This record gives sequence, C-alpha cells and structure tokens, in this order.
Amino acid sequence: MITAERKPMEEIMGYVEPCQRILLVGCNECVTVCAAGGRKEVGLLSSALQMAFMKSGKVLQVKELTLERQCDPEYVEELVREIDGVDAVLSMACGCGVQEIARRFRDKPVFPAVNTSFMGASERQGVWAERCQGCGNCVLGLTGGICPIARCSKRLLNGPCGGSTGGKCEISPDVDCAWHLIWERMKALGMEKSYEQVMPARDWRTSRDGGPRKIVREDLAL
Amino acid sequence: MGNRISSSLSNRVLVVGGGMGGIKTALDLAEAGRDVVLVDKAYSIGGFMTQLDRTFPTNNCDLCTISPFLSESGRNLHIELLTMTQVTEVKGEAGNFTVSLHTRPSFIDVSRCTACGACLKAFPECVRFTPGLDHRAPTCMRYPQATPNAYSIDIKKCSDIEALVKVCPAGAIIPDDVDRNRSLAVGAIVLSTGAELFNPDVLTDFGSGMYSNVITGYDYERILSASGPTGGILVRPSDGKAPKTIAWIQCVGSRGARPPYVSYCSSVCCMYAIKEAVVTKERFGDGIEATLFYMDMRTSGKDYELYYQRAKDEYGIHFVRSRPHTVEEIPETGDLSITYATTQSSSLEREVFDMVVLSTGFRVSPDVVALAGELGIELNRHNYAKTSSFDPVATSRPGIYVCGLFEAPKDIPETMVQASAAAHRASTNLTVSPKKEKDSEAFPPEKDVRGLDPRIGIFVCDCGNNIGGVIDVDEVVKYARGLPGVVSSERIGYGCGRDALSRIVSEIKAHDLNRVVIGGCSPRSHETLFQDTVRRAGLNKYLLEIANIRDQDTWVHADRPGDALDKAKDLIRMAACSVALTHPLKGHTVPVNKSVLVVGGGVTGMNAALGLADQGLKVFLVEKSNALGGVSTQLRRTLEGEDVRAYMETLIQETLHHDNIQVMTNAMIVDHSGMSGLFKTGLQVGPRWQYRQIEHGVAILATGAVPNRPKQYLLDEHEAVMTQLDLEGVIEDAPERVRGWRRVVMIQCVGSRTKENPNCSRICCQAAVKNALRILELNPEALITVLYRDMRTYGFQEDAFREARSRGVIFERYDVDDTPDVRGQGDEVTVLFKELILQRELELTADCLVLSTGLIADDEVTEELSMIFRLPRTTDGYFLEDHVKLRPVDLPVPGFFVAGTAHSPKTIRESVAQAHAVVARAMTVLAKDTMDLGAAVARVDADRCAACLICVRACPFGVPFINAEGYSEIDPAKCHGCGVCAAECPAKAIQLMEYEDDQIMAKLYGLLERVK
Amino acid sequence: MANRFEPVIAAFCCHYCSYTAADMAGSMRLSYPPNVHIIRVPCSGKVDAIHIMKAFEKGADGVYVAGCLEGDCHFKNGNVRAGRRVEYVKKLLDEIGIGGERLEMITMSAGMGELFARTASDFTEKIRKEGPNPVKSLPGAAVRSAAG
Amino acid sequence: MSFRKRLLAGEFVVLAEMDTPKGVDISDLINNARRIKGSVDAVVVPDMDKDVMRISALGGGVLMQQQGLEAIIRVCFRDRNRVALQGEILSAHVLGIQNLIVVPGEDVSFGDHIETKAVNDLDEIGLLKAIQSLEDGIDMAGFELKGAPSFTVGCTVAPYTDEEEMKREIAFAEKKIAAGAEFLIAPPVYDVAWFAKFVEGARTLGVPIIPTVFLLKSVGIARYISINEPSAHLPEDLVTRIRKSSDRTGECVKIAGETIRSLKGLSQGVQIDALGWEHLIPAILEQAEV
Amino acid sequence: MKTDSRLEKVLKTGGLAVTSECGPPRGAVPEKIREKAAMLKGYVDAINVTDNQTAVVRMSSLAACIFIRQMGLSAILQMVARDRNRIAMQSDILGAYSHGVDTMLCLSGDHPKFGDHPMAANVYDIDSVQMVQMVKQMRDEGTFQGGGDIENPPKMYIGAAANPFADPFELRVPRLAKKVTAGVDFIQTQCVYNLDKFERWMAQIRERGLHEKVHILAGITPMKSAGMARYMKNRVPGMDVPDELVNRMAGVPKEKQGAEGLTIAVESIERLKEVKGLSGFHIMAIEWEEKVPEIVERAGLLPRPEV
Repeated sequence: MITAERKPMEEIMGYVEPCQRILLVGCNECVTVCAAGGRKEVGLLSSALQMAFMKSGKVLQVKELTLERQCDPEYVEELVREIDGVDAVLSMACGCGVQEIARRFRDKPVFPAVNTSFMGASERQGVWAERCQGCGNCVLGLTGGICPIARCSKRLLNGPCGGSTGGKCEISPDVDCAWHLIWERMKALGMEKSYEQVMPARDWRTSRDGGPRKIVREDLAL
Repeated sequence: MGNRISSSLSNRVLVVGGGMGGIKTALDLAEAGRDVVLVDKAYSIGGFMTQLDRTFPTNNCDLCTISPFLSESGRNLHIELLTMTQVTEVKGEAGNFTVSLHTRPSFIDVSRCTACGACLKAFPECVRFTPGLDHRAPTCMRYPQATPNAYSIDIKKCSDIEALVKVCPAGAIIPDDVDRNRSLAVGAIVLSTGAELFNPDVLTDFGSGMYSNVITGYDYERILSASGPTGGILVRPSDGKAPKTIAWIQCVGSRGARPPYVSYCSSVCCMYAIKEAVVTKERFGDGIEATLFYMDMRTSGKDYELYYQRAKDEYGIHFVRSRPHTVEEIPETGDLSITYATTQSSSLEREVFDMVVLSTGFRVSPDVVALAGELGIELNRHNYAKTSSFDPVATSRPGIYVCGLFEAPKDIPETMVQASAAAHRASTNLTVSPKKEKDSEAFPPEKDVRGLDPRIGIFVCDCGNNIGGVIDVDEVVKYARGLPGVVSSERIGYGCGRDALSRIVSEIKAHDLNRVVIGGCSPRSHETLFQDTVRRAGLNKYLLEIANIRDQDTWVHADRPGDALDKAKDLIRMAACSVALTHPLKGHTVPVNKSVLVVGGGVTGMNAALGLADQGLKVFLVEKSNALGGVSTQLRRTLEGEDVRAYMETLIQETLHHDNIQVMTNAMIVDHSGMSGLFKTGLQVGPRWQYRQIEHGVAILATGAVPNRPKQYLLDEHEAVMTQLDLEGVIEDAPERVRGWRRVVMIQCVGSRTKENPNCSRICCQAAVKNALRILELNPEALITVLYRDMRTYGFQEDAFREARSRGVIFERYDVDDTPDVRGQGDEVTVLFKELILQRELELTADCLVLSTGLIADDEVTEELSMIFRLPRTTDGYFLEDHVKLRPVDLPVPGFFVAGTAHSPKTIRESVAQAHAVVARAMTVLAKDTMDLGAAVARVDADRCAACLICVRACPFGVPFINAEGYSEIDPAKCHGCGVCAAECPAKAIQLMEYEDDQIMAKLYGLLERVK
Repeated sequence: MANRFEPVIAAFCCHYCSYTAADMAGSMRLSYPPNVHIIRVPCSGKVDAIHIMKAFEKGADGVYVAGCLEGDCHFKNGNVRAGRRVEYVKKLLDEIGIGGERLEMITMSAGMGELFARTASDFTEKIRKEGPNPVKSLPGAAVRSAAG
Repeated sequence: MSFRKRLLAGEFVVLAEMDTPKGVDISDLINNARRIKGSVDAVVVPDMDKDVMRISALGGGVLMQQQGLEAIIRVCFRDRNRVALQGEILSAHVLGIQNLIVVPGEDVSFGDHIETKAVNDLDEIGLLKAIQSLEDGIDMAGFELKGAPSFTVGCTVAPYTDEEEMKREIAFAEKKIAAGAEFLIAPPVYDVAWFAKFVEGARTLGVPIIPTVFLLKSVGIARYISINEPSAHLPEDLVTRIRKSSDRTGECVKIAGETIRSLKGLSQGVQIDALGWEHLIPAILEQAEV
Repeated sequence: MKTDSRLEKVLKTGGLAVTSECGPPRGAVPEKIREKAAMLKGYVDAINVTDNQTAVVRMSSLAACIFIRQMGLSAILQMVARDRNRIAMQSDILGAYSHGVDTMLCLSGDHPKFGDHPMAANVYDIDSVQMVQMVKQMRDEGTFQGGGDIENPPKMYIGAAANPFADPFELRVPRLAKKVTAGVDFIQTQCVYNLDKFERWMAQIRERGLHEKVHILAGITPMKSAGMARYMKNRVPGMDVPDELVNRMAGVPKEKQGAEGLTIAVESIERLKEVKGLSGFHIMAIEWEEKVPEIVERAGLLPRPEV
C-alpha cells in the first residue's frame, strides 16, 4: 500500500490562500487505509481550513468529495459535476491521484494536501513501515523474503555493514538491521549456504533510474 | 432454612401490602416469571415512600425514584393488583394455601376512571382524608402518581349520589358498589404490611397535639413535599410564617423504659432528621438555624456517617446530645421553648425555636398484629414478626415470609433488600408461571415513519418543584413550540406519573406525532419508561430523545434561574434537532446462559449459591482461600444467641453437597469478557493454578470484608489486648480465662469513624454488647467498661444494650479529639480516658482490653475485581451499588450483583438477607431465555468500507472482521456498542445506531445555533 | 460583572462514568456554571475528531471530552483512544491558530460528582480567560457535496 | 534445530508449558499451539498435572508434534505402575516423542479425583533408571526389547525455601543425573538473585538448568504466592508493581519477559508457564527479547 | 605479484605489514596531509586516506593520495559506495592509478545521517563486495562494468574492511568469505579492543582457511582518554570495548590516560602478533598521527622492510 501523511497546515493554507472556493477530494484507497486522505480526513481538513480562514474574516467554501480511487480516470470523471466554480482542487490522494486530476482538468490548479511517502505495510494500528521501493527486479527470493533495498539503510546487497548492533541499524536503534533479519530468516529456512554467493551489482534500469516506467499488458491494452 | 417445600400446587405468590417493599417483591417475582397477587388495604399502592419528600443519603426526590416502580407494577402482566383489600383467612400449608380476601367498595370502576378530577371539583366532601397535614378538602388521590390511577369515593359522605354519578364523564362511578369476598389459591405469602408511626399526642412533655407548631417528622415531610398541603413551601402551621429556627427531637416514643415508649430503636429517625435539616438548609437558605437533640447519633448505614459529618461541617446543623426535658409554647408568638440538660453543663438550658419537629419511630399496627394472629405466625415481644438471623425473611409458619418494617424497623435500602429476599424465598420450589405474550397484548403495531417529515412532540416535566421550582416551565414549553418540526409542546407535571404517561400517548395519537422529546430527569433512570410509553403510542421506541433538564440543569443551576432557563431551552433545542434525525431501530437479542458465578464462599456467597441452586440453576462458587466459610467461621454466636458455628457447618456441608453447585477453592479470577447473559470468566483454580474458563449469565460478588486490625492501643503487642473477634474465640474456647478477669475494658470505633476510615463499621456496637453479656454469663463479678462515641445498637439490638446496662456494664463516652490512652503494665493494661460528665481523667487497669475494630473493605481484592469486571468502588473500597435505595444489590454493570460485607459492613442477618436478595435479582435476568442487547450496535456501509482493518484492530472486543465480500462486518449480537470503530473509521463507513454522527452533529449544531 | 464573556462549552460525556458523574453532581446539588452543555455518548472512544472540529467550527469556545478513569473504561480502552484523539486534534487546532488549549480530555469515575462540578467550573474559567473562539460571529460556509 | 541440539550447543532454549484440555475439545490447545509456533523451541506437555484428569501427556505431545512443534512430555509415576509406564514410554518413542521429563506427581488430595489411589510403584530415580534401561534395550523385568527407544531425559527440582533445602535438592538432583537425567527443570523464578544462588550451588552438576517462568496474571495470584509459598521468594515489590500498573496483564507479561531476560546468561533456557494464557507467550518473548 | 603495490610486496615477504591512515583536511590546502605523511615516513608501509569519513565533507581521497605519492610514500585510496555510482568510481580509479596510486580499500561508507550533509542523496549503486568485484574485473579482465575493454587496465591491490565485532557475530566470517570470493587481497579490520573475541574470529577464519587467501591487518586505535573509551563503547556502532578496558583507562589520572592508551595499543599488538594467520596491523590514530611512530617502535615493528 502507498502511505502518505497530511502536510503541515501552514503549507496547505499557503496553497489555498488565494482561493474562495475549493474542491477537497479524498480517495477511498490507500490513503484511506493509512488514515491520511479518506472521508474522515477530508472532513477534518475541510473543517480546519474553514476555521483557519474564518479567523481572519475570510469565508472559504469547501466542497468535500471522496472518490473511490483517484488514480483512475473513470472515477476522476466524477469531478466534472463538482468542479465548476471552484478556484482550485485540493487532493488528499497520493501523488498519482493529484496528477490524474491535473491531467484531466487542465485549467484548474491542483494542490496536494498530503506527502506521499512510501510503499509499506502496517505493523500495527497506526504504524506503517516501508517495505518496498518498487525497484522492478525483485530479489526477495534470495533474501528470505526481506528486502535489503527497501529496508537496509545503505541498500547493501551482500550482507550487513559493520555498524549493526544487537540487530539494529546504525542509523537508529528503532530501525531493524535488514540483514540481521535476513540472516535470521535464512537460518530458519536452512538457506545459510546461499548467503556466501556474491550478489552481483544490480541493473537499476528496472528501477526509476531507467526513466519513468510503464507496464503495458498487450493482452489487456487493446 | 429448614422449610423447603417439596412440591407446590399453586405457583402464585400473594404479597400483602403495597408499599415499597411489597411492590419490589411483586416486581422481582413478576420479572422472574412468577404470578403475583398484590393486595393493599388502601385505595392506591405506594405506602410511606410516596409521602416522603426526599430520601437520604442522596436527597433524591422520592417520587421520581419510586414512580417507575409504581407504573411498572401497574403494567406488569404477571401482577394482579387488588386495592382496598384485606386478607381475612389463610388455610392450608406451604405450597398450597387458600387465602380469603375481602375487598371494600371504591364506588369507582377503576378501568374506566380517567382521573379527570371532575368528581372532586363538584363534590369535594365525599373524599377520604390525605395523610399528613392537609387541612384542605383533600384530593382523593393520595399523590399525583397514584396507582391505580383512579379516584376513590367515600359514598357515605355524599349528599347527592345521583348528581355525583352524573358529573363523571367516563361513567365510572358505581354507587351500588358492594363488598366482595374472594378465595384464592397461592403457593406462598409475603407480608409486607409495614408499620405505623408513633403518635406523640399521647405524650405530655413535648406538646404534640397541644401546640400547633410541634409537628412530627412525617408532617414535616409533607410540608416539604411539592405535592403536599403547602405545595412545598416551608411555613409553620400556627401562623403560616416561615420559621427561622427549627429543632428536631430524636427518639420520641422510642428507646424508652415505660409505655407509651417502646424500648427498641426505630433505626431510621437519625438519618431522616438529618436529611430534613439538610434539605431545609438547602432549599430555604442558610438563614435557617437547624438544631438536632439526640441521644446517640445512629448513622451506621453505608456512607451515612459521611452524610452526618457533612450535615455538621458543611451545612452547619447544630447537634446537641441531650434528651430534652420539656417543650413549652410561648403563647404570644406560638414559638416553643425547649428545656434540656447537656453533659457540658450542670444546669438546665433553655432555648426558643419557631418550630419543633418530633422524630417519631415505628409501631406495628393492631391490624397487622391481628393478621399475624390469623395467619398463625409468631411475633416477638415488640409485635414484629419473629425470624431467625439465618433466614431473616422467613416467619415461623412455613411458606409465609416477611419483609420490610414488619420484620424490624429499617430504612428503604434494607427494605428493598428484604423485599427481594422475600421474593426469592417465596418462589423457591414454586414452578415458573406460564409465559405471557407481553408485546402482542400491550403494544400496538409500529407505525411506519419512513419518509415522513418529522412531527415532533415536546413534553416538559416540572417534576414538582425540582424543575418547576427553578425555571418557568411554561416558557420552555412556549419556546419549544417554535422549534423546527415541532407540532406540539406541553407541560406534563410529573412526567413519569401515570396520567402524564397516558397523556403523552394520547397526544402522540392526537397530533400524529412521529418523534418525541421529553424534557425531564436523566435518561439514565427514566429512558426505558418513556421508551415504553412512545411504543405504546405505536411509535418505535428509538424515536425519542430525553433532555436532561433536571439532574444537569435545574438541580445544578438553581442559584441562577435565568441561566437555568436558557440552558433548559438549549437542551430541548438540542434534543429536538437530534430527534428529527432518528429512525426506527430494532433491538438485538442473545440467548441467556443459565449459570451463575458466585465470587466468595463466606456466609453470603454460600447462601446465594444455595438459593440459586435450589432454583435449579448451575452455580460456580469461587473462593480464593482453601476453604469455605469466610470471616463468619470466627464468629460463635449472634447477639440473639444463635449458634453460628453449627449453622456454618451445616451451610458448608449443604453447599459442598448440592448437585447444582460446583465449589472451587483456591480460585482466583484473572480475566473476564462478555455481557449480561453471556459472560465468560477465567480462573486459576486449586493449589497448582489450573486455568479454566466458565460461562455464566450473571455474577454475584460476595467477597466480604476483612476484620480490621489497626496498630493501635497495643494490639498484637500486648497479650491482654484483643479485638472483639478474638474475644469471641476466647469466650468459647477458654472460658476459664474469662472467669479469671476482674476488669474488662472495651474501646469502640477503633479504626472506624476516623480521618483515615471515616465510615462506621456498623457491627461493633452490637458485638461489644453481645460479648459483654457473654462475659457476665461466665463471670458475673467482672467489671466491664465500654468506652464509646455513640452506641449504635439500632433496632432490637437496643434491648441488649439496655440489658447490659442493667446488668452493670458501664458505658462511658469519649471524645474523638481526646481518645483514650493505653499503657501496658505487666500482664495488665492501664486505660486512661477523660470522663465527660465530671470532666475528669480516669484510669482503669484491666486484665483484658477489647478493641472494637470492625470491618474494612478488602481493598486489594475489590480493587482487582473492580478492574477485571470494570465495576466502580466507594472511596473506602466497597463495591458501589447501582442505586443506593432502589437497586441496593445491583451493580452498575448489568448482570452483576453484590451482597454481604463486600457491599458494606453488616451482621450475618443482614448478609443473609442480601444473599437471598441477589438470588431474586439474578433470577430476573436468568428467568428470561434471551437477553435484550438494545439497538446501539455498529453498522457498516459496505459501499464506503475500504476494508482497511482499522475497525478490526480498534475494536476492544475483536468483533469486526473482513467478510468474504471484502468489507468489514460487525455481528450485532457481539457488538458492545461503544462506537470506537465508528469514530476511528477513516472512510466514515461505520455508524453506531442510536448515536449516529448526524444525530450528534445535530445536537452540536442545535447547541451552537444561538452562537452567532 | 455586566459584560463578562460567557463561553459556550460542549462536553462529550460517556454514559457510564462522566455522564453519571454529572447526574451525581445534580443529586448532590453541586452548583457549577451553566456554560457547559453535555452531549451523551456511550463511550468517550465514540467521540470522533470531526465532532470536536465541527464544534469549534460552529463557534464553541471550548470542548472537553470526559471519559472514565484510566483502566476503568467500560469498553476496555475507549477512554485511552479518546485521549490520544484529543491530543491529535489539539495539535491541529494549534496549527490553525484556534488554540489547542480550548480542548481537553478529562477522566472521572461515576461517583465523582464533585469532580464533575469542579471540572465544569475550572474549564469554564479557563475558557473565559482564553476569550471567545476566533471563528465565532462569522457565518460558516461548508458546502457538502451529495457524493461526499 | 532440535531441542537436544540446542541444549548441547549451549544455546538458550525457550520452552512453553501447554496444558491439555479436560475434555476432547482441543480447539484452544491447537490455536494456542499455532500462535506460539516458531517462537519457542519446544513445548512441555504435563501429564495430568495439578492432579487433574485430562488428556494425557502422550496424547497432548503427539497433538503438538502434529502441529509442527517439538514436544517434551512429562512422565509421572503417580498414576501408572512400571508396566504401564514402560509401555507408555515405548509408545512415546514410536509416536515421535524425543524428550521426556520425569516428574513426581503431587499428592492426589490436590486434584479433582481425591478419592483415587496413588500408584507410586516407582520413584523418580526408579523411573529414570527404567528409561535408561529401556534405552539399553532391556525392560525392568530383564527382558530384551525388540528395538530400543532413545530420549533426551530431564528431571525437575522441587521448590526449596532455604539454603538448607536447596542443598538437599541439589544433592537429590545429583542422584537423578546419575540415574540418567540430562537437564533440570527448576521451579518458578521471581527473584533472580535467589535463583543465582541455586545456579551457583548446582554448578557442579554439570547439566543445563532450565528454570520455570510463571506468568503471574494478577495481584491476587502474586499475593497468594507471596503469602502461601515461601519457597517462591516472591518479592513484595513485584506485587506492588502489578498493583500500581494500569494495565495489569501487560505488567505481568512485562515481568515475565524481564525475568527471562535476566535469566539469559544465568540459565540455559526457560520453561514458560502461562497458565492457560498461552496466547500471551509471544508477547512475553518480545519483552524478553529472545 | 598481481600489482606493484608496496603493501603487496611487504605482505609477500611473510612479515607483518604496518599501515596507518590520515584524514584529509576540510579545506583546499594540502599542508596538513604533507605534515601527517612526513610523520609516518619510515614507520609504516602504506598510508590509507579516508573518503569523506563519517560522511563529513573533506578534500577528496584521490587528491590527498596524489600528494602522498608525490612524497614518495605509498598511499591507499579509500573509496565508499555512498557517494558515487559505478561510473564515477571507475573513472576515479583510472585517475588514481595514473598517479601511481596502486592500492585501494573498498568500503560501504558511513550513512549520511551521521555526517554534515544528512540531507544528501545516498547513492549505493553498488555495495562494497560488488566494488571489490568491480575493481578486480577492471584489473584482471580489463573490462568496465558496462562490458567495454580498458586500455591499460589499472593494477589495483584490492582491500576491504571487516568488523569482527558487529552483529550478527556468526555472520562476520561468512561476510569476509564473501569478500574473498569477490576477490579481495587484503583486509583491514575495525579497531580491536576485545582481543578474546578477535582471536575467536581469527580461529574461525583459520578453520575455513581464509587466512591463506587474504591478508588480514588488525585495526589498532590508541585511546586518548577514558572519555574516548566510553564514547567508543557506547556511541560508535559496531564497536566492542570491554568494560575492563574502560575501567583501566578510568583507573589512571586524567593526565596519564593518553600514555595508558598507548600502552594498551602496544600490548594489544604484542599479543596479536602471536595470532596465527594475522598479516599485520592497521594503526588508526585518529587525530593523533604523531603517536604512530611511538606505537610502531614500542611494539617492535621496526624497522620496516625495504621492498
């Protein structure tokens, strides 16, 4: 899941400062699940913005709407009914959603209300942690199901650096040493032997370094 | 408890007496599915409590607390109510009595009378008297909520019967009504005949009946009562002036040596006098001087001591320890002069008061004595029903039980306890009556309100003076009329009264209302009543909002009536905004597990367990120590001389061998889940902590209290110092030691009524008297001195106190600020104290010093259980009951009950009564096959749900799950209705029924509408 | 004082503890300022952040959420959740310049009528000092879309 | 790695006690087994422990192995004579059980069948020797077996109140070791310093010592132990600590975890007795950081 | 001989090699480097030059190496994977070798979080093992990572670091083995204070015969004070300082703690000399280069062989 968190109010207020009417759009997918931009957060932000401006005597009109998914054009199309007369759209979706709205409505400014953070898993209620960097060439099969690219601070592919202590990464005692986890897992799975095979330098083209990526399923994309 | 009945021919129970006790017995029986016939010789039920203004220690208005009971008893289909009826004869035996009843004519067809009052207006003379001070032509209803809700005619006083018949629009007057006799088969009989108050007119010294400003406490209640003769205004009878100085004189007719005095203590007068004084100060301002003349202040009930201290310290009521000599009227003014002596001065004092209130106690009425004779039950020397400590509500005749004042003088909570206890004892071995189809009979079909615009009806109570005395109710009514969606707005007096309720029903029908707002007291107490009312009018019961304009407005803002009025409008507006958004809901039900968890294997726990087991229920009796018995195993005899040890042995054996009881010793409760009807509790059992979980429908806490053992007066340091409990053992096991004693000193209130433990331990005074008498039996030469603060030998215990004094036991009072000093001296101890009459230091050397240390809550245990079961406690560590007076053994968590010393310190007799009472209370839950969980459950809107799992993780009970369709599902039968999921749902896909977001917002918007 | 500022305060009270405490304050006849208006909820954990925000948006000068004592929640930990949520909203209020101190979480048991009354008085005094909610006296402007 | 291997390699082993149900509904047992799988090295299945009739250790042990957990079953001479015991032990081997703990049964008066007769045909030493003999291919009557079983065998140390009793227990343990016991299960530890004395005294025994860590669960239980079981050496501080905590269960879990943590380096493992709250074992281990 | 590296030659003699290091200045003047290098002349076989150590910006390792070379001393170019992608690395290696820098040490590098540019992007195109592989490929196969041939490939003597004390301990030897597989020639270890543990590590290395495939130089860092000892123990990730050492430092008066630190370093070297399979010492006297000659001398490592 893509995780995100609300931007500081000051930044959001800076964006909508010149507007009289805005359309505040949430998304019922990832940002709902990570409690950053679902219906509830839309309501909260709407209320907060109105109050923030009311204080200085300005009436900001906010239309609230939460789409099923902001990264699909069909859902974004629903905005057609609402968008007239608003000065800008404030999106609480991830960057995909913001861009989808920007693509569809060329003449409307679109502002992000959240910072899109990472692809992660929820460790428990209210805690999300990075798990995947979308490098496009998965090595999890070799590393016991724990990703050294997303979870090692140095993206080391051949084992822990000399800085790990007690299973924790040198950058912070709150961060698990990914290689420590990998090693424990490999031991549990009886994969110790395979550790000593040197993992060669990677081809990062599958990652973002090969330019923006695209997946095309010929069978589906008529 | 020997009188168990093997078979029964009739399963019906006859309850004689429609006071609070009788009503409670009848309701408990009826709720548990038993048929009851409730008879009262008066023309409406309610007894004393309906006549009182407010009751201690919460100063609640009595009518408000009693009225749900009254109306429920009138509505319950298991209860047949017969007024103006008396029992004339009882034949047969337990399980198969034949009772003859005689009903006097009321000349009114109760089923047709609408209580319109037309007859009263036209013929005020042909009515009966109203008790108390009423010197007007009385209304014929004794109080506004009278049950049955009908008038009664005294046909003999009527001059023109024909005209009277015509004046009634309902045609309810039957001039040729006659006496009727009826014979009835019943299985058991409960006597709740109450007592009368002593009439002080026969005394010459206090001027009652001679001086008009000398009145009884009961008269004073009527003056304070909003429905009383003065409409709740404090005036004195002689000249209608507001009195400025009022004196109360205690023990009038009680605690005396010669008739017309009785020797026993009436138990309730100290508290009611304090209450009257406090209410007077509260209602009529600080300008009034209140003085109480008393002998011993007997505030030994739960938290009563605190009430007494507050009266003294906060309300500034004067307490004078003295029995006044005479009261004389000053003829010119009508004022009264009291002559009295105090310990502080040798001469007589004289003080003048505007008004004198005599605290008179209870007497059994001659009618009741006659009835007892007819029934063949034994009475004690004071004409109260004779019972045993070990079965306190059973009379000498099997199958006939007693509760309330006829058993002994007592206050309301104790009466309620005995009433429930009697309900249990009477129903043991009676079969359950066939089910009645309540819904189909009582309720019309629900009207479909979907899609209709709100038509809101607003009903505002004045609750006597409680609301009406602070704000202008009519203005609220007028204001409400202008609110959106409101089509009718009315003032309804006591909203919980019968007439008001039926008016609500007819208004709903008349105006085609589809939403209702009641402005009145807290929904916590009356919501169910009003829900039933709207349901009777054909509306779903959830189309109702209650605005709490009493408990949370007029009661707390009485000092600012203007603001209180504004707030009442706010609260009504909020409710009206919210009610417009309500929609019909359906309650959920689950099956009830018919087993019971009883925690604590002392005398209370065992009695409760046996009672329940005898009713055919499976009982798990859990005891944390390795054996049954508890503190009572250390007791040897009761004050009355009964053998506690033998009783305990029988009780333990019966408990261990009862087929329906599973005893678990060395058992510790560790976890708990579920809700009333389906609890699950985890225990570690046995010396090696085996873990097991048991499922049960209700839980009874009988965890007891612990004997206090404060490190004071050389206790546990000097051989000669012991507690009363220790002394019991010495008397029984080492009588030779007792025979050797020359002098014994006892100190009362050790570790009680102190700063650290402000409450009274209740049991110590009688224990001291009991042990003093037993010492004298063994060693008549022993010199015994009891150092006390107030001797609290309430009820018949007073006889023993009197006997102790007559046999030479010396009672010396000491002051709390000047406690005795104890020093060891070889085998003996020296006790130094200040003798108060002559104000001199005395020194006594004793072979034995006995400390009355009483009981304290088992803090660690009650704390732990309160955490596991989520129950509240009092500040001194006892479990806090749901309602001090009306639900004294019910805990606030539904399905939980408390009994015995886990509730507060008490004697075995009182503990057993509570044990029997909880059985009846538990039966009201367990008699049902299903449990109504209400409608407050979370509901998921599948279209909105993002299946984010937040509800799954947030739910404290693990109820939501993501179903096969991929959205969250919440089983209404498991949902506890807290709403956490609804608040956390990021997609706003969950709503908690009854508390939906738009309803809450509507309330907010309603509140903030005027903010602009 | 003639022109004293009388704040409007909304108090969300849980049925089992604080609402009961409020009733208790009533039966004890403890007087407290009438500014506090109670909205009953089954559990303080039911109080949504948006309820609190809307209260301020509509002009409440102060809001408090009153739940059971820690460890006493009838629903295990609804009060703890409510406390966290209140902290979150306080921060948000600070961010938009309304002032987080206008919002509090308070806990009490059913028996604490006196604490209820004292809390009501203290909180009213506190908000009186804070002065009126700055968004008050301006018409609100939320337009809710049907699809929202 | 198997329990035996870890034990031999000197690694810290974590064992969990898993009570079998009284009755045939094994769903709780299985669910708990699934929950703790992977977080403990082996589970110890008591044999009608606490003298309560229930599914026998062998039955429970086999169920645990079916769930993929390594089982250590207790054998107790209270309820069976030497014939039954030997038969049971052979069955255990063929059903895949590799570890046994010889325990003395408590007196029958503690249990739920107080009217029963205790067998006590053998004693601890006798039973240990019998196992040794079976492993050598000979039964107690001297007959040769067709195929001999093999086990890792442990024994228990009874609670000791003072150093005198402790010495006696150590001396007795020495005999049990001589009779074939390869590791010791020590009584519950609440005061690690007190247990350290035992370790010190038992150093000469030369076998791994695995103390029990008991999940206290509530103030009531802690209080009861502190009053009634002087051998437990349960410090008053612990009772107060649980009492002061607003989350008592959590505090008890924390205490158990801390005890385990401080036993690392002192003992060669722990046997966790969660008293029916096996679902909390992962939380305890998280606190214990093992 | 794979290369012309002086270090390789010393190691081939079978005697104990001695290296030291110097950190380049945070400025554009070379004097400091010259001073430090001059101090070490004749006492060590080669001088490591750190590469933006602890992620703090300094003069580039490559430039500093060139100055050292110009003084006729042997320099070891340290290179971290943090700051450069493989293109920059290979180009720097070519440049270095062209200046006669023929020995290098391949490292992962400290995380920027600890340095003066915590906001900097973290490259990690390849890790240290892959870097060893890359340098070896350049040297032995004469090809770039992209596959192209190198005209006159750089003959680098390849080193890497090892930390015998980091967790998980059981992975420390396999990790070294991995670097050996990748083609490393020599190893310089993290500072050794816990000698027992180091000996255990070496024993495991010998068990696997790794000491025959790679030369291991034990890292030695003299402690200036008890404060430093405590800091190293508690704050530096992957450092194992036994309590008795901290106590020993703390047990002497403050003014004598420096001397005690040097003595400990000397004692350590003397004890480790006896460890089979150890090929020398890497003395890292952080900001205390002037004491290196004293240590080398007192430890009996003089004279350095002429090769």
